[in-house]
Amino acid sequence: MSPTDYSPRVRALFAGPPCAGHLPEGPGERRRGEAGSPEQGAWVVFEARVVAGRVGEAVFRAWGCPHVIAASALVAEWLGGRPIGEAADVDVQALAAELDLPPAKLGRLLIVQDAAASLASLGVPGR
Amino acid sequence: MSPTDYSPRVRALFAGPPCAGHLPEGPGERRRGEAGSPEQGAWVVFEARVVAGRVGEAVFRAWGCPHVIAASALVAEWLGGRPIGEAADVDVQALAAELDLPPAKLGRLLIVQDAAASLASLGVPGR
Amino acid sequence: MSGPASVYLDYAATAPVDPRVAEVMAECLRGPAGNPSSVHPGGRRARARVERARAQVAALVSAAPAAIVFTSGATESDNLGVLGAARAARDRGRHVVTSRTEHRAVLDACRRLEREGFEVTWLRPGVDGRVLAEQVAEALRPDTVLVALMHANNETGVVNEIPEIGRLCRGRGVLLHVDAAQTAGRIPVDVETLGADLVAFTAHKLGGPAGIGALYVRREPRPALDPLLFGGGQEGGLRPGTLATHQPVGFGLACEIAAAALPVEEPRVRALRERLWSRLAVLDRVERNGAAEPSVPGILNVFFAGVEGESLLLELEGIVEASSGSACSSARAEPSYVLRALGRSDAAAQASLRLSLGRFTTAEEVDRAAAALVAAVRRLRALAPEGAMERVA
Amino acid sequence: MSGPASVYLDYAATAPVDPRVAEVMAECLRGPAGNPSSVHPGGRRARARVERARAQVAALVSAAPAAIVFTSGATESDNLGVLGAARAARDRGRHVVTSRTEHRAVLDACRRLEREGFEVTWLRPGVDGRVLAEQVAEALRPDTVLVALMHANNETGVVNEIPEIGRLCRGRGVLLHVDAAQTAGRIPVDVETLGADLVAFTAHKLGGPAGIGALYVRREPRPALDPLLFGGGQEGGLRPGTLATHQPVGFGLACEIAAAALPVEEPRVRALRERLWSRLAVLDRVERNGAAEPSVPGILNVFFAGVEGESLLLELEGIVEASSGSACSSARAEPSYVLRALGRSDAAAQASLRLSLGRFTTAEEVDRAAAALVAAVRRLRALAPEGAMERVA
Ligand SMILES: Cc1ncc(COP(=O)(O)O)c(C=O)c1O
Ligand SMILES: Cc1ncc(COP(=O)(O)O)c(C=O)c1O
Repeated sequence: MSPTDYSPRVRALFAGPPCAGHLPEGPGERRRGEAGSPEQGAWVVFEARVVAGRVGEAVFRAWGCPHVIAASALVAEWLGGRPIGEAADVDVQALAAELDLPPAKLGRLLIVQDAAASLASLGVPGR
Repeated sequence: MSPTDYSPRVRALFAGPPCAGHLPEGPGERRRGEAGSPEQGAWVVFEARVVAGRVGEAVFRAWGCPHVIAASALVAEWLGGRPIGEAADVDVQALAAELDLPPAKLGRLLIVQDAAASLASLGVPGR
Repeated sequence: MSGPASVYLDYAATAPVDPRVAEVMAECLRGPAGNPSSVHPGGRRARARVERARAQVAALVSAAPAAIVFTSGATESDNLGVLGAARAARDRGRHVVTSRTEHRAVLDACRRLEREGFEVTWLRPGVDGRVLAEQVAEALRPDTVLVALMHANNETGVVNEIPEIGRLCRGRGVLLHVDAAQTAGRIPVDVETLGADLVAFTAHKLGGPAGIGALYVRREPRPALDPLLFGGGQEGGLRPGTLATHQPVGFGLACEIAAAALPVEEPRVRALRERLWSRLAVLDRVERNGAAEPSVPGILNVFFAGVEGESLLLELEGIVEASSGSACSSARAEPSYVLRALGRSDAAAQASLRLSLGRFTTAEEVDRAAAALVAAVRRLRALAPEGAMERVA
Repeated sequence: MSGPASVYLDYAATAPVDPRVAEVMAECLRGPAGNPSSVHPGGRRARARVERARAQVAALVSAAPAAIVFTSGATESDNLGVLGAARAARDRGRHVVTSRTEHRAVLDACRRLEREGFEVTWLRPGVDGRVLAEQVAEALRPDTVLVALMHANNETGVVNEIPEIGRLCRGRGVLLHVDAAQTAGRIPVDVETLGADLVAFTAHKLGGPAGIGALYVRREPRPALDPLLFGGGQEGGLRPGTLATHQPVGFGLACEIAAAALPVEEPRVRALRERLWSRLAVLDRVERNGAAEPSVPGILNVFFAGVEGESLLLELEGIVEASSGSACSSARAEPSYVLRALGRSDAAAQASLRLSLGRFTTAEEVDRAAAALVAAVRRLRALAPEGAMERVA
């Protein structure tokens, strides 16, 4: 395991990630986006409640390194209030910069991006 | 140079060797015995004054390691009062034992023995 | 940082230096200069201390002091044993037997031998992590010159059947190199009982300093070794270089202390390890990697289904210091090849922790570490997508 | 023992550890365990200290920290440089140039290369002990892959024309390995000025601990090196094994202290050496072995006609600690091959002493040592057969 030094931002998000867990019951359409797998080093699920084309609330569940968890939390938070279509527009570069991401981990961020994008385009109704 | 540990006997003889130096003037026949060379690792000269077939006084001069100096001193001392013929009878084994001689140095003791023996047989008048 | 100090559970990577060892080394360093090869009194004093240390090191493994060659650590000892013995024997045969779960020092030395024209048989242990004598028996060939196997594995702590393998090798005239880095000072190690010709170990796993190790080289019959380094002729020509007095002196004292403490420490540490395991076993889907016994007392390797290794380590930061995979190879991000050889998937290998206990580990620390581990695993599992416990397995 | 302490004049063999270095090392050893390769905080702390030390070591020779590989000492650095570079280049050519007056680590590594099919040209310095650039120029061939020469000789202190030789090598695309064990910390050493691709040095000659050294490996162009040891991938794959934190930390601080002290120490030690020489020159038939300049400040090698080396050393026991020949080879009874190469007879080489001064040497000590030496030589000459002064010459 590479001796990574995590940025304070990553540490804070990892220690207390916003929007973690399951979507509570509520009105609107439930959507679910998923990407990755343990074999790929990151596996991310987003769930969102969409009301009038906008994300009312989004949550994530992730298996992966601290950067994956931090990024998933940031994306879930960012989704809140946005038009659902914008879930496809996660800015990986900005995310990487915000998290001070080691370049070797960029692939994992793409998985987070994919999971969010699938919420927009291929989003299947949540359970 | 081999890190030799010298016995107390060798140390004492080396620090204050009896019979070192030149034969003072005096009565009787002066004899000189010599053996070895710097190339051989030991070079020893004995001088003795012989009165009535016996060694009146003997001295040594030696170039060599502490064992050579110690052995030469012992032999010069031992010679005093003996029939000159016995100068050929230096007991190398006894000497080696007395000095706790490392086996590798036995050859040097033979040079000391040779120098004494030449005093007996081939002894040339001292200067 | 507030709160209690973190619990050090990485004794298999490196053990804290015993305070008495640190003290004697400091005294050595403060003392007058002395090159053990010099003739003057400073040199002689240094040499006497080094020789005393050699006797202490030898005693730990029941060897003659003259059979101990000081090296810079087990990595060098393994290289000298494996490369040295095989290269010296290359005219007799070019086949070497080892296992896939050796430390990299042996593994990479054997790979090097392959590039030099040797053929290497790579034994694979069972899921219990043991390499058995019968596997070695099957692998031996008329041109086998060397068997290189570890006494205990540094990741799982599992002990191999070395005495049986030793008898087998001796019967066939094959040299046996044993990496005892994880066993020396932790369980009884006797070079005769092992039947080994070459035994590698290191100070920093048993309370001594890093940077000094030893290779036991049997005296009769004495295996021919092609040295790795050439120079001043020190260590019987096998290992030149000015010997650092403080390093062997620290190693020697550490060996003496470890030998004296062993009868008490071995059961104590073993009991603490089982206490740790029983407290972790309250979790669903945790498994030991490798057999529980026979093993060195202080290593517990646990697989936590459903978690990710790097996150687990960060979760434990400041609370528990442990290794994911072996510390020696943790500069790489690859999953442990040892756990892979035992049949674990990449993700499962990464979701495993080596928790290693030792001399200064207490029951209170074990309980604190266990509580932190249980909480960490529960939190990460809760964060993970449903099904993670089944998919990371 | 009564009387004042003996005068230590064996700095070229090993220098006393600076008390500040001993202190920081002791503190390291007392601190919490930490394997610099581990991820947890103990490991990270250890790594940070090691990297700071690397920068300190690099600064002493004006190198980039990334160009420094830690080894177990100059013996290993020399072996890694010489064997490593030549073996890696064996498909380009198999000719190596070195001198007869190298340290055994280089000498024996080159002999090993001969056994591996290399051809070695052994340059012989003049009576002044210097290897000149023109000798190297003559020796270079189209198949030359490596020149290995020392910066200063460990017995005579004489400095070779390395910068010129470096330019020559670079012009021909030949690698240059420089053994700077005797110069690092004693005279300015700048890897760029030397024009070297590989530079070996060691902590224990400059106030650090024994058992740790460094090999500078140029970054651009980076010479290919075939490693001697295989394992955990530490030190950029060139030198595996758990790095001992206390050792590089001590080395680093020693380098920093030596670099800061150099402008004052170099002229001070040089003046003390000349004071020693002037006090010995009252004797008949004493000669310096090798040129007085250019030289490292602290080495004076003196031939005393008419005396025998072992007796001279015993005579000085407890009064002066010095070496007859180099300490590194003093485990052998052979006369110094360096002095032999400079044209001295066996006996004359043995009747020579290397008196080496350093950091803690004082004028009072120099005077005391000189008085003892003069008395010892006079007594042994008086004990010797007449003509000894002429025959041992
Ligand atoms: C089994 C085993 N062999 C060899 C080594 C290497 O030892 P060292 O760090 O002393 O080079 C280690 C630990 O690092 C080990 O656990
Ligand atoms: C010129 C030279 N090279 C190499 C060495 C070997 O250094 P180490 O003792 O660190 O192996 C020494 C001293 O011993 C030396 O003087």
